[in-house]
Amino acid sequence: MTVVSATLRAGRGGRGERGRLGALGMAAAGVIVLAVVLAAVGPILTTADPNASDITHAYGAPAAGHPLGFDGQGRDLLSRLLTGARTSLLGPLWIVTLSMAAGIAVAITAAWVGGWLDSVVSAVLEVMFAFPGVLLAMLVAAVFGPGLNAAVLALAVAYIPYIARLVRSAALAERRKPYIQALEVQGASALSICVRHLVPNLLPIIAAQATLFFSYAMVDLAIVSFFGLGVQPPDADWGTMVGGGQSGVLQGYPAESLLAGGCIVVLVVAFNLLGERLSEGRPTSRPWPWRRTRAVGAA
Amino acid sequence: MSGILEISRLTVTLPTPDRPKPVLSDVSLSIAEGQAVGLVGESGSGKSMTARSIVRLLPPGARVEGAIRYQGTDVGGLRGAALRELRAGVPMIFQDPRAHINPVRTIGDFLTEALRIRGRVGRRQAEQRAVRVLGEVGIADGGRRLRQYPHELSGGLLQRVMIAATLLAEPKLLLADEPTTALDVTTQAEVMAVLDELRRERGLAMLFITHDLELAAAVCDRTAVMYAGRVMEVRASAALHDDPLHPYTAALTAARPSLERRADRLATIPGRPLSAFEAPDGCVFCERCPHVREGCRTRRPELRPMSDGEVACLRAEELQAASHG
Amino acid sequence: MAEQIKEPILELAGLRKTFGEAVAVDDVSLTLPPAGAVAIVGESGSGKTTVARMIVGLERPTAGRITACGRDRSAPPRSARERRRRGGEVQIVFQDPYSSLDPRQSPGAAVEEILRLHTSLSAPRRRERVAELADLVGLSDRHMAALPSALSGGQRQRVAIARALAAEPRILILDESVAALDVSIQAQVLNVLADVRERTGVAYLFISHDLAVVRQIADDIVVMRHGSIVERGPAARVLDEPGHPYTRLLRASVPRPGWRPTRKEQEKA
Amino acid sequence: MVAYLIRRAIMLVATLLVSSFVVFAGLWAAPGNPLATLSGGRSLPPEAVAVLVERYRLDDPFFVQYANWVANAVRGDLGMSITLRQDVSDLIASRAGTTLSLIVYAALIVLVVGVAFGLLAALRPGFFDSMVVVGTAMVVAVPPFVAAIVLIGVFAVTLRWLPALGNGTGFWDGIRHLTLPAFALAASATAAVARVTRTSVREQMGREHVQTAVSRGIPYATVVRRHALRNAAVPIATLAGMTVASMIALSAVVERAFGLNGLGAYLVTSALSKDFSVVQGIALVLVTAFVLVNTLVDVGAAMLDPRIKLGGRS
Repeated sequence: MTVVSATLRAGRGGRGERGRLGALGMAAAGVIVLAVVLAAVGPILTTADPNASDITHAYGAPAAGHPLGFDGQGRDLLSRLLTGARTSLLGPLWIVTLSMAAGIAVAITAAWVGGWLDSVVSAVLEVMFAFPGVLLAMLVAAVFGPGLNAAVLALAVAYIPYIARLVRSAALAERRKPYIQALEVQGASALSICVRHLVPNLLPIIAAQATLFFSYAMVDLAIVSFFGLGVQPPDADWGTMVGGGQSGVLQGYPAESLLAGGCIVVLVVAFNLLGERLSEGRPTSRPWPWRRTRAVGAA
Repeated sequence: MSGILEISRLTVTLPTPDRPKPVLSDVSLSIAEGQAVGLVGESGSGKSMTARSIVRLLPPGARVEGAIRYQGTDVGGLRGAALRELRAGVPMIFQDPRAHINPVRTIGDFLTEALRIRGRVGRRQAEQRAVRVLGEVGIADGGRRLRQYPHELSGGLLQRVMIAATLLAEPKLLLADEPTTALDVTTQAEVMAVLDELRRERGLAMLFITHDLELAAAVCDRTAVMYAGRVMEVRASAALHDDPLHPYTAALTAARPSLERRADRLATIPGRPLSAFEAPDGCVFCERCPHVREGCRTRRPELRPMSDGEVACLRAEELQAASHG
Repeated sequence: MAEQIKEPILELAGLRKTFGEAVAVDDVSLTLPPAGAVAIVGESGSGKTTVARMIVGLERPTAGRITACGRDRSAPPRSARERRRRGGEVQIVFQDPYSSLDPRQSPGAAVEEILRLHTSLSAPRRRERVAELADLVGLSDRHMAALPSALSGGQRQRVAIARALAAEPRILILDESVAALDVSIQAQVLNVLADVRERTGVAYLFISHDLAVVRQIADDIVVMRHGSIVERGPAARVLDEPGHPYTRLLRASVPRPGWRPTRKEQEKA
Repeated sequence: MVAYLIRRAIMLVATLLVSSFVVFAGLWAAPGNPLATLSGGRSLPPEAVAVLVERYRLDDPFFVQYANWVANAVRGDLGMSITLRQDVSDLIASRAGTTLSLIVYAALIVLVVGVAFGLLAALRPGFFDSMVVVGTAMVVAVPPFVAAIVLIGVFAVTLRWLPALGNGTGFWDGIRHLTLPAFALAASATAAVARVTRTSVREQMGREHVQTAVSRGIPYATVVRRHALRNAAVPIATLAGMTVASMIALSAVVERAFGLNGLGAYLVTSALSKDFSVVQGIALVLVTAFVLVNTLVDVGAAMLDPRIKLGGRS
């Protein structure tokens, strides 16, 4: 949740003309918050057990207590969607957090130290580009066996080069700017310059990329589950539900696949819109409360 | 005496999210046949916008009032082919040649494009003309240069290519928007010499935009000084430095450090240069003017003739008499 | 001035810098007396900025020695303490006002951060020092608390100067610091620099291509071309009776009343 | 230009070597010994074990095994499938055709439809432009497997226009069977290409050199064609190439959804059935194809940009 709330806070931080999200951005943020709340609270609300199958209700239409009806094995679709939401949001969150943390650290170090380290890092990244996320996830699943954790780790590793390349070029451009070089001449330590000045000025780009990569991660993770290599049955996950519901589609009962697929599409659109808005916004900055005699909050 | 270009009471307002922002107000200027007029001002003075208004290279949604007549016809009404005809005949030289020439096409393509595209000349003949004009602007072996790309030429050379491109259009009026600001001072002198000589040879009229008062005075017959989207003064260039009519012109020349001697402290102008939409009521310069009076804050002075030029200042005669007295 | 030491406060001896085979700086030597003002004049590609960047350690010299305040600084600093100490000797103000300040930090916080780095003043004393520095460069409390995006180019350069002075350097390098400013603003900043020099005794190394500005601020001039020094001497002498042909060309290329651009004859094809 | 090509070639070989090493190392990273992994946990009769040990030289040191494996791979021998007792290379060869034609079909859709919509949107501001912006914002978010389900539900089940399963027989029937899968694979990619085409053309239109062309009286359409499109070609080609490359991995999704007998689907089934040598073989082929396409895209883009071709600093 930290990434989601962080992106929201960064977005909301913009007042007036600074980093204003605009109607679309706020709507997208609203959808995301709603999904997060439902995922967190949902499973407690619904009484039905998402994994309790009852063949008599196979493909059953919506009934009392089951507003969305049943899937092929007579399981309540609403509760499966809600519990599925949890893995479909937590999974990408882990992927983005891990890949962003590694990507940013590598990128900032390479951009700051430069020289041989920068060329070594660039060469390693170039090689890592050879492995698309889904392919790496399949390879890992074949080696360590299917499972959500293996897929999350594989996708996180696969995203590192994309994030590192982008943050590195932004960091290189920022590093050449006079305000950073002046601090170097002042004798401030590399760490303090990076933490207090370089990274904060990269926040808009980082927030935007975190949001965009969240939607990529959601799709890739759903694909891995769709293959049956991610979340294992009977547990619910939007990817497996789209896959699982395919036989239903052929028999004219598309509910399970369409509902799960719909949830994915809506959230991906929301994250894409929010990501684009964040990358357009100017850096939201905080003035120094000089007039109020509180301790000087420059940090 | 209808000149080649007549701008009268030109007012341009740009649309912005919160409220429309005026950038030019009541600008009047005329350029006679074969005459070079300088347009000098600091940031936000509107000098570049004035030049761009002539060929309507304005940001989308800009509202234009007043009239601009080129060779007698009002450019405001021109559309489509007629507007393109105007632009072909009044080419523009820009400040940063490297940004203004397509980096992925050859120099030859840049030079001959207008000739070939506007259907008047074949490729072979266009290239021959291009090589000839390159020679005139001081670029030897034009044949090889035509096949080169912009990133292989220096800033100075690129600016000469830009000048060659404008001369190929055989224009009557040339617009130069700070053509040498991005160049070193020695390169600037060479490029200005080329532009000045070829302009006089061809009897071209020119509107020369710059922030450098002395440079404008050196290459232009008359010079107009702009501030906050208005024309403060128009004079024969020779008289501008020693006998300015408007307090702003005088303050500008005084603020500029001199090459001959060192002053203990420079005569500064308080505050900072304003744009038209930030300008106060009355005279736009009143907040920074050393000779401000009550009247200056309420009445906005119009550009009116005085000695051999025009000036927009209520106290111009009084100050002139005082300085000569 | 605390002590009247005679030997120069900054000395470059045989400074050289090459990028691959290109020689950017070739055997540059010069001295800057305490509270002095030396200008390095040259066009783009002359190597003047590279010299400045080597003095403050942003570029590593290929050869030659740099001594500031009596201490050698030819090689990059080893420890953070050494780096901080050098920050207290030489400071720099760059050209572009729009990226000389951290857009997310107010001028007050920027100057205060340097004071925390270089002095052991308490928080209230630091705030007083920030106010003193603001007055020194002609900025109000309102400017110091605003966001850099609300300040004009001239105001931002003054903040950059105040921030540099916060480290109480003996030498302030001004790398084309007024080149990007309008004439009226440039004059204000040049006056501020003159006041600062009088009141604090800081020495200036002024990097510029503008001869008129150089005359206004510098006592001595060094003219550089293609990486080496072609002429040096007192400002008045170098500008009024230039010895080297390049300096004469530079001088003759500056537009001034009565000046006319003339083409070099052999150039016309 | 030659220097640039040599550098790219070296980079390509290095990337292939390292990625093949990663694919091979997977064998060792698995829990238990390589033999167990290769056998997928099944208990094998002694002669099958002997064949495996001999084929993979399991007794040799690690790097010798890798060298042998790569040497065989280069010669086209990718080991043997445990479950089907056939050479992996034959299994791959028989399925590669399906995957290749699927990707080519989808790539055509992406390049033709995506670029066309992007250009029209960039050059026709107003209603059409906003339609494309909204439309692509939706479609770009529809991943291939969701698109597959929707297309099957609508065109195969309800309208019965196109088949939903299998490869079909013969050329034209094959095309009919590939249509829905190709559109499912191409949907989101087409939208992405359309969006980038639109933004990069718009961005070029704002550049100073386009302003120069306009200021010289050159007709708008010519300015767009000779300057905006020409310059936007590099970013568009780069992204279109990367999008097609990404479809190599995504083809598995569509093949599985439509029951096509392609490399991707077979990779998934082998991963599920722990037939490791097949997984290794297909992974190597797909990674190699992915890297090759990306390199071709980079070189192609460099061709379009003279600053790189003549070795000038770009």
